[in-house]
Amino acid sequence: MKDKYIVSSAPHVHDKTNVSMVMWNVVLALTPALAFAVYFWGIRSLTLTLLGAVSAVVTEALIQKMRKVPVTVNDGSAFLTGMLLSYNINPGAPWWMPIMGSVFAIAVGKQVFGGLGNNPVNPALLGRAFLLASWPSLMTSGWLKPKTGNLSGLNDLDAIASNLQSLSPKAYDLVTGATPLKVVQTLRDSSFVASINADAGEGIDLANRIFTNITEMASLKNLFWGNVGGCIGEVSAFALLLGAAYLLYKNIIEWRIPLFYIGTVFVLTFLFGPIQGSGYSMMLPFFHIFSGGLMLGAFFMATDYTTSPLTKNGRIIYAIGCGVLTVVIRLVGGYPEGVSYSILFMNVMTPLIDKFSAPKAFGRMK
Amino acid sequence: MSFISELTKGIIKENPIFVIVLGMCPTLATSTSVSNALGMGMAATFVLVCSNIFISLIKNVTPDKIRIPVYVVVIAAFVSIVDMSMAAYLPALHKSLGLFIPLIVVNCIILGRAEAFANKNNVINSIADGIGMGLGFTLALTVVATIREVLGNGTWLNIKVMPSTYDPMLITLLAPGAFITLGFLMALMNMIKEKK
Amino acid sequence: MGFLGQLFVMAISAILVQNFVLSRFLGLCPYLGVSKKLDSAFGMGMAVIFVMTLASAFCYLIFQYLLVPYGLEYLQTLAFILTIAALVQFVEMVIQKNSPALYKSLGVYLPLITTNCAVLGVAILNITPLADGSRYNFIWSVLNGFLSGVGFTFVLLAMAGIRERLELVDMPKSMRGMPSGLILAGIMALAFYGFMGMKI
Amino acid sequence: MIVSIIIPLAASASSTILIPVVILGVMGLVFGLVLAFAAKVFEVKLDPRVEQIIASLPGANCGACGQAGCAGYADAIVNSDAAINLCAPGGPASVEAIAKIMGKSAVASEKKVAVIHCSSGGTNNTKWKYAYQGVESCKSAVNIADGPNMCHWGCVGFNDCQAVCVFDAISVDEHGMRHIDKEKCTACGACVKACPRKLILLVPENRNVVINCSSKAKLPVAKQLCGTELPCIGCGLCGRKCPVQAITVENNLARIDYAKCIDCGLCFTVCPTKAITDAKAGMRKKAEIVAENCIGCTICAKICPTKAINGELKQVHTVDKEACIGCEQCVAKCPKKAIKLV
Amino acid sequence: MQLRTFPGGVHPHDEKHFSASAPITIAPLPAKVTIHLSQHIGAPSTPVVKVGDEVSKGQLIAEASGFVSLNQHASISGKVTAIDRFPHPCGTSSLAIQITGDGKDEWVDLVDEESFMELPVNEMKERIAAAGICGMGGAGFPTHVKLSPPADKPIDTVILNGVECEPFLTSDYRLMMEHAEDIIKGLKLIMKIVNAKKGVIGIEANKPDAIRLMEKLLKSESNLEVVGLKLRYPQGAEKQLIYAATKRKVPAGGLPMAVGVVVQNVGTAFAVYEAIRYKKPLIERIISITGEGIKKAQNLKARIGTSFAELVELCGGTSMTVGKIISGGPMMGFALPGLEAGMGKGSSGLVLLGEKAARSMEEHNCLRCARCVDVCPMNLLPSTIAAAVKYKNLDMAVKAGLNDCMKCGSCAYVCPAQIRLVQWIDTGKIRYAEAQKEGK
Repeated sequence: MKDKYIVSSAPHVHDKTNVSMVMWNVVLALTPALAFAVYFWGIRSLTLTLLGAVSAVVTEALIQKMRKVPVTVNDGSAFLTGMLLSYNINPGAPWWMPIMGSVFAIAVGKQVFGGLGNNPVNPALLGRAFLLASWPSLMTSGWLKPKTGNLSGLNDLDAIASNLQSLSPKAYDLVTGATPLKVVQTLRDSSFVASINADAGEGIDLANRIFTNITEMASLKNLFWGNVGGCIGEVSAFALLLGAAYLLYKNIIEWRIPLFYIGTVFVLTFLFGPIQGSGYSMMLPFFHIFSGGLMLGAFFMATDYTTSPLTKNGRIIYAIGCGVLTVVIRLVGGYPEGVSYSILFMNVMTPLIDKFSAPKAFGRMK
Repeated sequence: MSFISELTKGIIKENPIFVIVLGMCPTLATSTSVSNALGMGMAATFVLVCSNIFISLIKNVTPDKIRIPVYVVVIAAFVSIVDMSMAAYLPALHKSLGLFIPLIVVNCIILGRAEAFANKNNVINSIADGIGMGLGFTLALTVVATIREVLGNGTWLNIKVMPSTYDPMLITLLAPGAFITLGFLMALMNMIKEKK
Repeated sequence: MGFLGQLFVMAISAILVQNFVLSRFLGLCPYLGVSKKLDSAFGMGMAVIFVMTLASAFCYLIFQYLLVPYGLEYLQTLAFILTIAALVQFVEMVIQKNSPALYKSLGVYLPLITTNCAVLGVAILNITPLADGSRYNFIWSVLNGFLSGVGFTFVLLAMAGIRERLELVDMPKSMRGMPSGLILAGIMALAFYGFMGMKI
Repeated sequence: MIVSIIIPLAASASSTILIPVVILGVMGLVFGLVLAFAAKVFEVKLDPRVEQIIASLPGANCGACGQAGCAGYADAIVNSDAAINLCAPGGPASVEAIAKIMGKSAVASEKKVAVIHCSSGGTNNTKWKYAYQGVESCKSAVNIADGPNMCHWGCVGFNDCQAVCVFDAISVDEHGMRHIDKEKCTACGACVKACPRKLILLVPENRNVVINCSSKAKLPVAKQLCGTELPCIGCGLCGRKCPVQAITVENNLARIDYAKCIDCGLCFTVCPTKAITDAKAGMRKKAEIVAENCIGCTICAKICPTKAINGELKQVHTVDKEACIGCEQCVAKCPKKAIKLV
Repeated sequence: MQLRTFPGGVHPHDEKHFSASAPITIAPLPAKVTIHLSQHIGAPSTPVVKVGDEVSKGQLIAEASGFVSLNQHASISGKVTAIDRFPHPCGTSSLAIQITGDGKDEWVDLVDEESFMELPVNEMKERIAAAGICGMGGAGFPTHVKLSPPADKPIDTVILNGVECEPFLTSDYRLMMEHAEDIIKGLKLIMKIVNAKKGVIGIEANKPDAIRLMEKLLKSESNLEVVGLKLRYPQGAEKQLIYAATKRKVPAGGLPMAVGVVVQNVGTAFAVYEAIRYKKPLIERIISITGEGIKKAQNLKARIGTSFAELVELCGGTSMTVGKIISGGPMMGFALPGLEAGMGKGSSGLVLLGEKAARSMEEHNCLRCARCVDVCPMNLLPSTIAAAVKYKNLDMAVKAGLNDCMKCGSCAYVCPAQIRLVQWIDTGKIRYAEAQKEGK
């Protein structure tokens, strides 16, 4: 058919973006976070990330071979999934964690439904939820200390700690051995406050001191740069914002979801974030948006094309939903961090949101 | 059809869970351990056989209009018997199966067999059908439970089978694990069917 | 905590934390069977809410005023299933006669509910002693039935939404239908785990 | 009210067995009465077929069919064309029963099968007009510049027909040609509708002669367009030769009226472009009269399309072997079974 | 100047540089023309000549077969040599009248009415209908029909479409640059016919000299205005142009007259002017022969029915291996199987793409990235429609907007998975029409 002209349906010109370009650009945008992770925790974080990414690719290739469909691992989506999954893992986790997570994410989260574009929920988040449900203790303990700081990101930890060790060993363990969100969650727990000291007033007072300390400017700086304990890819808000800026510039992600997500968290934590005895503080919402996986979730996971709503209004509803759930889980839930579960939950709701936010055709009255 | 073929069809060919896809609730809820699965399977088998016998006996005297309510009452009676005797003799099992013993009443398998088989066949064949279906149910339940118990607890019928370094995958004991395990087993059945 | 507070807790628990389908494994047959289309899922869900509320009320009354006085608690299963079956059939006939439109959107799902273990389940759960040994009273039983039905409908709708979307993709052949439905249920159960351990 | 009846009863008979029996009995009675009363008051007439199907379904109301219970499924079968094989608990038995109920309304007719009326459409027997890039579906392809193949009456080869066939009756071979399995075909007509070029027609089963072309092009053009160069050019030879006038030519295209066709294959022998195929070509036997059985009724002579049978009334007939075309019309008509094929 | 626009849309490379600076060149007489009986929306015309008849230039050779139909005229003088199926400029083949020229190029009759502005409206309409003018932007709706709105739909604004948002094409641009005054006269005539108070010429910002020229000419006219529009495709689509220029929303399924607007292409306005003043039938038009595959891109004034092959030769032939020939613009035009077809009244351009540019990539799974939703100027869900059509769920496709789609191609242009959304939607429309027919 060499001598024949090509005939196809209009349009005959095409934008240059394609799937693999999108995926690899997201991978590129995620690398600054990895660089920070390597700086804080050493080469181990790189190894875990690569283990996750490579096993995701291998799993996808194997399943596609088995299903006798074209192997499409070049498009980068499996690599991205594996990478995002590893980003959600504690850098001190055993080496098989990212592998198990990636295999589950790709096999159950994606290939069961026929591969790219068909998955009902974000596979990386599903992988993380799977790991958390399967090995809860391994996933939530054994955090690595950043090279230049401490786990909770408290600015003057030494000053507070020396005081605490004698006062309440439980509180001491907390500020030296937990991630910032865990600290805040524990401080919100009245039973913990009561246990600090028989004298409840003193407990509240102490809790308040730690609370204000962890949400003050100097500690926030640690959070912003990532100088705290946490999962591989989520700690450095700065690095993630850098990548997000690139994606926004490249028009790969849209501003609605991150803005409304982070905005909702900001407003709600300002209103409901303070603990008993602490007043409203402009610092507290910043603490919440820089800590945990919010930046990673809002820019890189909630914006996942496949699992977010199609319409602009739908995306706003979706993002607000994510924000509300994140705050609910952080403030009253059983987990210190709610980003991944809230996005997962809203992923499940996406088809319904799509259904009820279907756009009105231009010029159509209702 | 002969007694034997009525007996065996429920085990593989018309397996109530994998092929006919009925009775999902107890399958998922009671397959956390093999012992639970066996207990549930036996209880359901008992009810199935008894109700099959009874219904095939009374099929000619039941008016068509009220046959379903009658069947439900018959089944409920047998379920109550199982419930009470289990509470008396196997209190531990009764406790862990909990709500799902009385819920055998609404297990689609039992009513379905009553309608589809016992209502149209004689007592002997109905017994065979009941035993076969019951065994098929028990078998399928045990398969699911085996996977879940081994992966989620490292044991089989409370005997340790996995090496001590094995970190049990807790999720298989939880609700999501139950759904996903059964989902994959069904997909496997589909694949085998397709190959044929 | 006031009435509204308690109600809120019960709602959150019934819908999100202790969802009938995803964490109690009740009502799976209709959940997997009638979730292929959003419209029918909606009809089914409404019917379930309706019947679960009514069944909670009737079964509670039967239990409290008929079985308990004579010490016949052991007859609960029999009495409840009889009540539910009769109730559903009665409601179905009434709707079919009086409102064909409602029957088309809701009534046709009613017979399916007789054998829905969620209905019998909620009736039994309502009369089962709670952790502190007390039992729900009539009002709370009815509310529990209603909210559990809402929880069922909620996940049924979400499930139907996803499955309607999956109608428009190439799923592996062996995964179509029940297997993907079950795995989806698993994924949803996992997504609902975020609400575990919630302290309100 | 119930209570007021039971209390005295319970008081009089303190037996532990009696109370539960009475309570359940009364419950059953009350419910039964209410329902019986309701059934009368709220009675709604249903399509009798719906009721029949409900009766033949297991009544488990499991929902496995995707419908709202057994009644919903029965309604869907009758009123919205639901497939009849969705009831898992009922199994094959209920499928059969439903098929019977639904079949009552269908008119019994001769079994037909789908036949593709084009000899082209494969990977190496189609002439292409351009290099098509786009959706691989015939329906989509034919809308772009009259379709990618030269002959715009012919098969495009994207197998829309295969995709719609739920009975797996259409298979595609290594050359990209479609074959219809007559055993599996149920003449549901889905492929007929799916083919945008209207190449598929339903033909009575066991017919061997088919005009394997749908081109309406004139003579020189038709051959240039056709990938196999076996087009019907509408010359009309077949129509003139047909002993029963079953072939008509319209718009340069011959079509067989299968109601008249006797499957003799004569048209096949005269077609200059080999556009007519005959699966039985060369395999037809000739008629021969068994003299001892022949009573000379002349029925066969009258029916013979080629006048190959001669014979006076009440005399043994003879067959002119040269003229006999093996159409077997006489065999079927002979009252004495005096004609056999050799 | 403030630029206006509409919601949605894409921004393809405009690629006008090939032919934008080439002045309109009059193409030499073709030896043969094929004039199609169906160059417009509506019933095909009925031939009034026979094979063998001698015809003069401008002579009526096929007449309108109803109200929504069109007259066709001989574009050269010569002899009718065939009435048969010939390749159509949209890629299919259909009935056409072939005329072999005698080289004389004799007009049948032509007038020059100085006071053409004062003619009665009915006379004007008749002249337009007689001249066989249809929309020259591509869709080809008969102009006399468009200019006869029912009495209950008063028209207050006439919009001239000088947007030319399709990449590559420059024929309207050149026409505006070289015949601006005549176009304005045409606009005034149209306004008179529909009794509109206001006239607007919409031009996209990538033609600043055209905007300036028009502004200069319209300075003294208080009721005429030039609207500069942001560069965005499909600005030239009627409903989008109306929204951009007047902020009025044409109801779905409705016509521009529902909001008191009539839209005409600048080429149509020019043809209207010539038809009313000179009684000149539509027998020639400007066509851009452009694209990377052509040696010397040009804007030719050529006779209707001239074969594309001849036009390509006039432009020096091809410069590289051509992969795709597009009749019309690359966003909504038709790919042709060859150059045999003759140009029609709606042929605004012929674009030749090289082999590399012509090849399109394989379809992938839909990512649900919603780019198509974001760009859809009609506010639909293209990916959902396409998937619904693919999986034979016509109801869902209709709900997602199947029938509101105008096939502008913006969605398929941006789709990173290269899904042929327009073709799927097109297939859906055909299926829908079939289903409607069956239902009746």
